[in-house]
Amino acid sequence: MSWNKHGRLHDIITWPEREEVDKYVYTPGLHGLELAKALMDGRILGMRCSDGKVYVPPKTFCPDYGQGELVEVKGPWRLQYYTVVYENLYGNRLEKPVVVGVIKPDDAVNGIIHIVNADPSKVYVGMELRPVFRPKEQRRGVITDIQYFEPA
Amino acid sequence: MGMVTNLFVKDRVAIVGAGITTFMRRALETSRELAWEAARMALDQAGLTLKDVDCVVIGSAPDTFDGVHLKGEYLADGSGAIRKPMTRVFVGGGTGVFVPVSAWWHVASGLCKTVLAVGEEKMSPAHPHPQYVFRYIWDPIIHRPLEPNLIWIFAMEMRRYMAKCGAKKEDIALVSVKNKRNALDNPAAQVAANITVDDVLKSEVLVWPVQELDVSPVTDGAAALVITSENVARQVTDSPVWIEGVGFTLDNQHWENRELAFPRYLNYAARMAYRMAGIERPWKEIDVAEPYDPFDYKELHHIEGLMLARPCEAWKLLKEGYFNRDGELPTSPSGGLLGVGNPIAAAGVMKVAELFWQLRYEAGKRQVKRPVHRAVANAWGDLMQAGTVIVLGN
Amino acid sequence: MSVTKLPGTKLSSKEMYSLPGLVESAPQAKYDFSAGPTISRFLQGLKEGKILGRKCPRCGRIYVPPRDYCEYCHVALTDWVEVPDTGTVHTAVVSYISVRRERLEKPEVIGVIRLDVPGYPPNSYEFAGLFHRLCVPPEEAMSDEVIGMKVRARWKPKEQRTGSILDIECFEPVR
Amino acid sequence: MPRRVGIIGVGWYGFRPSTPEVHFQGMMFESSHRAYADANVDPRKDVDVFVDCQEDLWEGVAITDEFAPEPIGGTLRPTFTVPGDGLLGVAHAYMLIRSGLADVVAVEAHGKPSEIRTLQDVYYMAFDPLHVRPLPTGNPFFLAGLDAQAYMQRTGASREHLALVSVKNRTNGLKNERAPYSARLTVDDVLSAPYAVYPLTRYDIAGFSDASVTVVLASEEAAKRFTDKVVWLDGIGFSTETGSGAVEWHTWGRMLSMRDAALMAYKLAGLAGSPSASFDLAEVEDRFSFMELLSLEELMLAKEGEAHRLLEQGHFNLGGPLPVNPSGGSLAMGVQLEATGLARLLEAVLQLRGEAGPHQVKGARKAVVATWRGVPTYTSAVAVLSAG
Repeated sequence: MSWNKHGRLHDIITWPEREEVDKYVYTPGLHGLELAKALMDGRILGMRCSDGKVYVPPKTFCPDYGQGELVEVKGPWRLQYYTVVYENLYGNRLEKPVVVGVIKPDDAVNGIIHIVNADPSKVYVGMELRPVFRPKEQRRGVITDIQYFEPA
Repeated sequence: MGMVTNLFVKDRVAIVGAGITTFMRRALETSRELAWEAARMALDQAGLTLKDVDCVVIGSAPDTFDGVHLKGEYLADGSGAIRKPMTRVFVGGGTGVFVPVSAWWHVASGLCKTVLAVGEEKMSPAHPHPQYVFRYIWDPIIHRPLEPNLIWIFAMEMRRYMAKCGAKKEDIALVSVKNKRNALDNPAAQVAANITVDDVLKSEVLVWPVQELDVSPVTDGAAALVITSENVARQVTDSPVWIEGVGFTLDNQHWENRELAFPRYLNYAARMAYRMAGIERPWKEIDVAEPYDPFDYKELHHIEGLMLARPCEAWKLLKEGYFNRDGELPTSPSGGLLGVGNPIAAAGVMKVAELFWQLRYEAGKRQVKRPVHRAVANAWGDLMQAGTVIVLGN
Repeated sequence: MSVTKLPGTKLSSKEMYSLPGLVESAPQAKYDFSAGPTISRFLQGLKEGKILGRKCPRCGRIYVPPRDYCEYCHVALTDWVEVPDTGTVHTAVVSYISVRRERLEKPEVIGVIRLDVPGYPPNSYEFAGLFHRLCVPPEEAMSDEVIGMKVRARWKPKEQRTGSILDIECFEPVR
Repeated sequence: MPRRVGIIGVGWYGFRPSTPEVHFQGMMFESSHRAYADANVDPRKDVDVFVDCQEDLWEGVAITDEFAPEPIGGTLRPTFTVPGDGLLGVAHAYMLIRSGLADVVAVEAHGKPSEIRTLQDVYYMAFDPLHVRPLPTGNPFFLAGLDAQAYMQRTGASREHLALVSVKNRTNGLKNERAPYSARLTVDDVLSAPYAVYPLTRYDIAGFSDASVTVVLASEEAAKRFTDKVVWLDGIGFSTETGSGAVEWHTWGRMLSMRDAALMAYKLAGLAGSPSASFDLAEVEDRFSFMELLSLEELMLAKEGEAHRLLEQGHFNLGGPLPVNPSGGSLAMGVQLEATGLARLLEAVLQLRGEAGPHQVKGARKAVVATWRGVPTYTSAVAVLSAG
């Protein structure tokens, strides 16, 4: 190397490899397990922290490091911030643009991240939204049990 | 080496609290929750809250166990890095002991007064088996085509140790017997047991000479320490445990070009730590040790690297009971990785936590018989490369 | 540690897989590594049935596997050297499990081969060598005789070589 | 008095969209070799500790620390890895030297994104596996889109302002040999491009490039032994706002980690009064155009909500009162993964030595460098430097 480099690409081998396993299995965690049960039931939970503030989704412990107390959040939900994804990281256009929002229920201090099923040209900050759950038999207690949020 | 001793350190660095989760094969908790549980316990023990913490150091081994890229960032909030300076340090399996080592300079530099030092590993997410992750520790071009299993490299080292030192499998199995027995008194333990040498020799042969009971298990868990300046330590406790020496060394990646019977990477790191601590005869001056024991022969290997026994002689002393909890120089009184479990980075932190409790005479049934003043722990990592050492005193 | 009940919630395998809210995913992590000039040439050498090493102009060490630079002198390596495909067994083990931790039907013997490369005294801490399979029966691999045994590379037939470490099938005893 | 810490050598290799001629370790050797030559040190004798900055899944290797020592001269020496941006490695070097444990520390960081075939998937692997990763969001940079929208909403900065950042930086880059993405552009070029991730077009988003950068640091006494070309590291700060598993706790449209890091660095540097008057140049985060404006506000180099006004007035141009990203920033040089912070530090060091060439800021004596680790992290680092 250094002064005796070889630049001819013919001499350089490219070696395909990977760093993959067959799959990862992620457990839902302490609050996550309760959230999972609620989602299957069509409800969304948050956590109340020692200062009385409610955060969504519940994450077992609070930003003040104390344990959070589970509470149900009911909304109404509003679009707090949003973006529209038109292409992927490689610069390929998506078939259909995706609206992604930070969606905050009035009874919490922050919002969750989720998909907004709406025409990109019609979304605006403050827009009232409602969660649309998948049919009960398709729910598995995961975040995608909420199929998306749509204009209320 | 041009290394200077810590001329500028006027304020000593202390450990004032430790916390640990249960070590288990599968945890319900997410990785960040495990970190939170251990760190909360460490803060509670120290009588401190997160508000008192200035900086956070996180240790965790490959991201491909937990299945999260940029794992330090993922563990940040659980480890207390919520609007705080945080870095993650990484020397493979050596990480656990390296976390308090680097916390030392966070404090000794004067940048941070109170540091939360957290080790976490959740190995259970990786499928088909966490061992498969280790395929990716090998050189992608000249090693991976051989489809190596992790245990190969350990077996090769163990074989070398046996060949060079004349140790037999039954001599080495005694480490596993001792550590799993010690672990019976550890509430965190995953695989504590009263077993015999025969049980080890009859367990499933994985990669000869390594059998199932020669190896520590796959584990989920976390452990944490609270590390402070002398001033803070004096305010929160009457019995701080001082960090008296730190050492670390990384050998070359080409382990296939080196003798494996003696760990020179550890020996260099140990000399660095002992020099800083002013220790000239570690075999006399160290009262209790937690040598890194992911495999039983590794404890012997590391006892020798730490100069607690002469090269090739640790196995002989072991047979005499020298390293038992009531022996001359107790090693792995916690039960070690072989007995407590091996959530990689958390396991190293656990070893330091154990010495913290030993030096405060708080280890309960695990307390070693002899009086303790100074202790040493080490961890090892990478491709037989990384040595990390910490010397503690009370 | 006065606490006897520690945090942490254990799950059995069955409990874990039946948890509501369990998320499974298999992210893709694929790479195209440049082998760089040195390993590229080493692989080309294997295809030609040669083991190539590289020499440090400062300390004279011959490195196998070759590298771009000397890790002890921190200078670029210069000359290429073809080294013998013979050596002695440094360490040997018998694997009964696969990389995926499945039981192997036929155990595999693997080891480190200390190659007959000049410049390294016998029993030196450092040496030139390769990590590879050994074509030695498992019982023999477990005996004391295997350590120090003379071995030679068994090459794949020329037309089957691809420029890979697997162009050497294994190292076999020189009898 | 705490020990003073100086930068005594810098070296780099790459800064190209792809570098097939080198193995990643070859690239590390190249940059460290140059840095040691620049610092006039022998790594095998003079360097006490080696710090390497890299991340497993950027490298395609589990425990990539294994590959750290050989190429940078750290074999059988105190060497370790900080999985994080190079500036976080520099923070460790600063602490190692201030603690007295080391006199001379080398920090290497590298990124070879061209070798990551599934870069988008690898990015997504850093996302919270429970609450964010499973959503069909299409591009991991959507998180930056959310922050950009929130920032613009809060400050009134418009798309034109973002475009102006991109134009300024890509133009600055034309004079920089490390800037493959530099170009002569107009605001109209940017505005007429389709959105990639609203409100950002492709012009607002930095590309990737391969590079390794090495920096050699030393205590004041040790520095004198090797060179008189010292740039002082007056202060360093780093901070994390929240974890990637709790992105919902992030304050959208702000980068509080950068504010916290700046406060720490300024305090160590003993900066009093208005920081904006203290610097002759700033090399700040701009992997998304809006991040430059936000960074300037978090660094307190512009009042909250006013960075875009100053930008309009040419305040941050080369030749303006506070040149920002004279290198062209990431928009011109690309994002080198964990080497991004060191790429910017390198530029600042060369500027303060008067060796920046055609894009030299005349008479530069003091500089600030700020970097963020990128999506989906909320970790930043800030360094304050002064000429020797």
